[in-house]
Amino acid sequence: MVDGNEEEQLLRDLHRRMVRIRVFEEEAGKLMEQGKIPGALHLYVGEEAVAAGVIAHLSAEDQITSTHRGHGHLVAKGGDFRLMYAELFGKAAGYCKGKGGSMHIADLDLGMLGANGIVGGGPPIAIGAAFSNKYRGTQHVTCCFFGDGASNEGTFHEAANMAALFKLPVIFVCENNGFGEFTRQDRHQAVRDIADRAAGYGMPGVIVDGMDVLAVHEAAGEAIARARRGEGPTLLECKTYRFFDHVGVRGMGVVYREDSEVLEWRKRDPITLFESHLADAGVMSADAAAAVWLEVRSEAQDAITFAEQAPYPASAALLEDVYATPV
Amino acid sequence: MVDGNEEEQLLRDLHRRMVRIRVFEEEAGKLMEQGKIPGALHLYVGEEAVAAGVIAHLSAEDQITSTHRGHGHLVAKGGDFRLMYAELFGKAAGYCKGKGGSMHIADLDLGMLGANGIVGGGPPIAIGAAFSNKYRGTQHVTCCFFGDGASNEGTFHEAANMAALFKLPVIFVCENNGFGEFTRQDRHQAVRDIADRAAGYGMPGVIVDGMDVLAVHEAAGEAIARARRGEGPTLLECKTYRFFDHVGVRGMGVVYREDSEVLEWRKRDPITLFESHLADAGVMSADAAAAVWLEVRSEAQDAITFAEQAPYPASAALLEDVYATPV
Amino acid sequence: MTTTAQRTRTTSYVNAILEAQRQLLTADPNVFLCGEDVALYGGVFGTSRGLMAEFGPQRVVDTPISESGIVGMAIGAAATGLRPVVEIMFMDFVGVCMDQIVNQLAKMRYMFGGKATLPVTIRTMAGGGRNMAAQHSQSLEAWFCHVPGLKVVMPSNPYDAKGLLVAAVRDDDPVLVIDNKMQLGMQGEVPEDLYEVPLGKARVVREGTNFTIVATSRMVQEALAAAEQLGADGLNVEVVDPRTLQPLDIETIATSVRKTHRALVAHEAVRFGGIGGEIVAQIQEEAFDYLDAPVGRVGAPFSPVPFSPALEALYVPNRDTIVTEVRRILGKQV
Amino acid sequence: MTTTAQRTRTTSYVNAILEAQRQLLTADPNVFLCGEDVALYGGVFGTSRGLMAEFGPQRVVDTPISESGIVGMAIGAAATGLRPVVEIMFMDFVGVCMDQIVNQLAKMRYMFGGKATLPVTIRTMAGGGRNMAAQHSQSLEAWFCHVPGLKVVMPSNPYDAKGLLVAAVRDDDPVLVIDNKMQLGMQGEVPEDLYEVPLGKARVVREGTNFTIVATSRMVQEALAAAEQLGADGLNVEVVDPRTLQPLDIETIATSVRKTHRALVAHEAVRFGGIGGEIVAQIQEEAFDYLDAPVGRVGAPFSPVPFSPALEALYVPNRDTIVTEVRRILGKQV
Ligand SMILES: Cc1ncc(C[n+]2csc(CCOP(=O)(O)OP(=O)(O)O)c2C)c(N)n1
Ligand SMILES: Cc1ncc(C[n+]2csc(CCOP(=O)(O)OP(=O)(O)O)c2C)c(N)n1
Ligand SMILES: [Mg+2]
Ligand SMILES: [Mg+2]
Repeated sequence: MVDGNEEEQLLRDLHRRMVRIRVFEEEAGKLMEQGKIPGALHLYVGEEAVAAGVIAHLSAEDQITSTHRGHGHLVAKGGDFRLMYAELFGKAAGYCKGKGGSMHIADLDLGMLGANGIVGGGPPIAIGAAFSNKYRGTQHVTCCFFGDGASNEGTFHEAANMAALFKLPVIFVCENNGFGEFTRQDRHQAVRDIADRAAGYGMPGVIVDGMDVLAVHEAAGEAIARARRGEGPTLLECKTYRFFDHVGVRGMGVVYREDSEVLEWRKRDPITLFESHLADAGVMSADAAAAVWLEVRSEAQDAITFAEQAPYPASAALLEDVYATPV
Repeated sequence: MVDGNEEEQLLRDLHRRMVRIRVFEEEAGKLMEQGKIPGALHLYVGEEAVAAGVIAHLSAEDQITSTHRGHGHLVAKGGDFRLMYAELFGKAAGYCKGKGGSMHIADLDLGMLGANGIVGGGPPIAIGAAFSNKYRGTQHVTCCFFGDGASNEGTFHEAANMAALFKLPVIFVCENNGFGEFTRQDRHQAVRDIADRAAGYGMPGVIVDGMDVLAVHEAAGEAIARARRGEGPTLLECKTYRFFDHVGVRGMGVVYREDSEVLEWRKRDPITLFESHLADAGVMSADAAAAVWLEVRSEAQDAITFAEQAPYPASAALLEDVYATPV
Repeated sequence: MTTTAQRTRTTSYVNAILEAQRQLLTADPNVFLCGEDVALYGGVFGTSRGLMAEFGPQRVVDTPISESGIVGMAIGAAATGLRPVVEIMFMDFVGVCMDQIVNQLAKMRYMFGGKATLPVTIRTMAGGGRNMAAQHSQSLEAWFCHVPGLKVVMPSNPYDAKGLLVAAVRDDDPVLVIDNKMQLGMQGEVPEDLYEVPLGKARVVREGTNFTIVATSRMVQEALAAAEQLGADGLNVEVVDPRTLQPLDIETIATSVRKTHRALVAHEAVRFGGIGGEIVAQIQEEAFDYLDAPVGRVGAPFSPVPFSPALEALYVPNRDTIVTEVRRILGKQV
Repeated sequence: MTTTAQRTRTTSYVNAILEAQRQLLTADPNVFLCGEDVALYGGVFGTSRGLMAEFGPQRVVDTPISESGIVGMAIGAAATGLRPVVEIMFMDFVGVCMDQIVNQLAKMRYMFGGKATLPVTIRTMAGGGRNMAAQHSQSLEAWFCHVPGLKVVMPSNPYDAKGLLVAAVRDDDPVLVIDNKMQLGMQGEVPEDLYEVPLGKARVVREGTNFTIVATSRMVQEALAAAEQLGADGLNVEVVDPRTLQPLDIETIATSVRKTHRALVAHEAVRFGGIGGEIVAQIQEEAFDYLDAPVGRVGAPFSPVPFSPALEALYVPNRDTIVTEVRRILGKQV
């Protein structure tokens, strides 16, 4: 149990994590539209409550695996904006020396085992980290983020079964945003609740409102505590929505969802929702919240400037880091 | 509804299918032990009720996909002993001209789309045949046999989801014999009933006693009728047991199950059980049953003689059948 | 055979694919398309735009993100009489369905003694140049050329893109058609009607007398540009495009080298273990006595594809890489 | 480095692997083994027999039949400090876990800018000869040699089997160790202690003067037998075993060819697209001026592996195939 002060601190922390994600992503979207960020950019805007609510429970020694939509996870895990933007720009100062970019952004020191360009690539890796936590006799857990679309890849199935069998300390966090790319959930699976799959592996399946950061935080807390107690994995399905397009900010001209649907969901913007809760609870006034935004925006601006000015990798970098011990 | 005569005919048919499998397999096991059949031989003895009960519902235009343990399925589908033994011997007269052997035995004319050396290789192919049945506007169904071990491969998951989504006329028949190779089910998955996985895809999951051919026949009948009506797939789990070792007849010296367990299961030998039922019901006396065995044994002997005397493929066969239209 | 089509006009590579698919759907009721976002969205590269509206969702099928399921579905459908055209969005994703392609699709006919016919076409998109990093930029054709039972096609222009795709779909064997994402906007003359560019026939794209460049896919354009540049060195370069790598038309290649005496193979895939090694081995086998210099190879260096534009520009081979390698070979001449 | 071990004795290839694994488990608490039936049963080839009893089920782990899950588990474990040794029972099964090996394991270090270290060893069993047919007999090493980030090892005898496996497990990079199922019973001198055979160093197995055979894995024995036979033709054959194909010790190979002037590469994999093409391309690159004849290749013909003993005997290359190819090359000599 947390006392009043700690509780307040937690609420501020959740808020800040979400704002940092939102600001990071909106700026990244702009930079992409300005042609400054190359490659493919999958933005997390709208889904902030999931990453923030889950990751607030973790230390740097707890790991996460991520997806192609990975910035949000890394920001929530404490990612450094400078190193993140530098990576998105392909600069040598980036998290991956510019070699990974958006789809492979990672910080192993923070326990962020990497965004992943392969849908369903993460779950097998997550159970490995969890296996290792258990093998080494620690209490650490691994949170595996994946989408509704990814829940149809065979790798999810294999990892879920192994996790339950070995009672591994892993939480499968399904970010069900209702779409795999441009295909609505009811056109990629016959079930409405992905949590229904949990029973088939022998683990609990929990559904939570993914726009409500406190609900996510609470449900994740239970699953994580269970994992730390050695009782095995949980499948936590967070119902959420992405406000931007699958790639980038605005769609590419093919209509696969109505604007009205986006607007409807935007009414439940996880940050707005949470800020009114914070104001009602007297934890954070509108002004105080605005100050957080301001501060984070300036953090972002500073980082973007840093990233823009940073040099590209030298040619020699091309063939470095392929092997730890080149022969 | 079947009238009394048809009912009797069905019972005789189920019995004959099981006896044909048993005899085929026992003889194959002997031939392997005599060094006459090369390669790996996975025998179906003990599981006859599953193949017989399911396949009795099918015509040659309904397809099945099979596993590494595929002879039983082909026999049940009407496989010709001569062509089967010839294939196991690697002779040119075999079903696959000797190129496939036990692990790839197939008869496309009978709708048997092949044994498969890859665990979990079959389910994706099965949904393709089912897709085709539906696409072509037929009422045909596809039965996909797979093991408890295979239920942990990602391919099963992908196929099950797609089948439910597309409402494909396919029945996933899980032959749960309690082991994947030498690993007991409780050491490869945390669930006891694989049928529990069905709900996660949005299809019915049914459990049936896989040693009771009538129970299998009835449950399969419902699932198949459902599929023919266009209502989609079913996961049918048959609890069964293999009497022989994973490969061949007798174990390779490493103990992974007690003899007493095998003996316990042998008390529920599906053919013995069914023969007492038939005798009790006055459908088939012990003598009449013995006559069936005799007849089938002679069919097998004839086929083995044929296969032994048949020539090996000519060298030219090596490079034939790689392509339909070689360039 | 190649049908000589009457009316042609200039169009893009992506339109050539779209048109081929539309015409194939029209011509044969057993042809259907499936893949991720190929139907409602029309394919993330636009290669099936509008086809679901035209042919219905039964023939142009959106699938879940389940590549093994998708390829398997094509196999089962083909084994029972249909002619599936599958899209695997990026070639890099073949890793999640390799077994279905290599152990099932490619081998089924042989394993079953010739009794299965599997007219499956798998279309996929390879190559770098768009800063898509290590898992969205690979060229993995060499893996498939090593697998008996598959045919492997790599078009280098809109005309071939359409004609080879038509030939692939009509072919009764499994064919992998590998497009390059940097070619999608490329313009070229394309006949309006259905026509085939036959599998297994290389094309001499540019005639020359004293150097042969064998180039695949997008490297054909780079080789042509390099050839122009090398004119200044007194070289008259012949450029040969194999068009299909499996089967490989070694005769056309060897004939060229016997004439020019010097050769180089250029592809975008990693050089080590790429199909270039096979082609070089066959060239020196077929034209040993004619060679005045070792046969060179241009391919990507030995690292994953880097994200950074600064590094990717160094990574993906181009006209300059080719020119440099040609000059290096000439320096080695006997 | 190679540690010179004191006591040796004759033992089998399978025992060499078993012993290496036991000693590695003893020496390093971060080493664990996992795979299908590796623990209770001790591995279907017996390569981990008794190890679960000795080290406990946490360090010798039976897994479900979920190869992508298994390889992924090794990746996650390695990225967080462990040193996994994975068994993929038959090499043919890599198809179901190719993405985890190629897109995750091999590329992670590079994609993450050098920050991930992935000391994963994958052991697997290749090759024909046991009538296991098309899905249990393949040699697919060429696929992996083409993937930057992986190392690829193919031992040809019990001494190397142990020493290379030890080096692979101690190496901080992902290594694929490919054994050949026909070699499991092979006897040879094996030191009792832990020792390493360094990765990336070829071995001249037999010295000779006027022909070089580069042979991998089981083809080394066949090449040695062929060399004896070819003595009658007045040939004094040198046999080189690369031992690791990635990295490839081309220097040792080229040095041999510069001495002998004629060469052939022999492997069990399908010839077309096999690693032989790469080696030939590098030989003609490094030793062009020394070659008196085209470099030959021996590999399997272009079909899936047939089941029938009558056909498999024709399919898998052997000493006779090698002798025939050597003679063919000599016929082509300039
Ligand atoms: C194996 C694989 N298949 C397909 C893709 C292409 N792709 C990238 S993201 C995506 C949709 C993923 O959907 P979901 O898992 O729901 O995540 P979301 O994008 O909604 O966050 C697809 C199909 C891929 N990257 N990897
Ligand atoms: C992809 C793959 N992994 C592993 C194997 C080795 N293998 C052959 S049969 C078998 C056990 C299969 O168990 P199950 O599915 O229960 O079928 P059963 O043998 O019990 O009939 C295994 C692991 C294989 N053939 N293919
Ligand atoms: Mg989604
Ligand atoms: Mg089983």
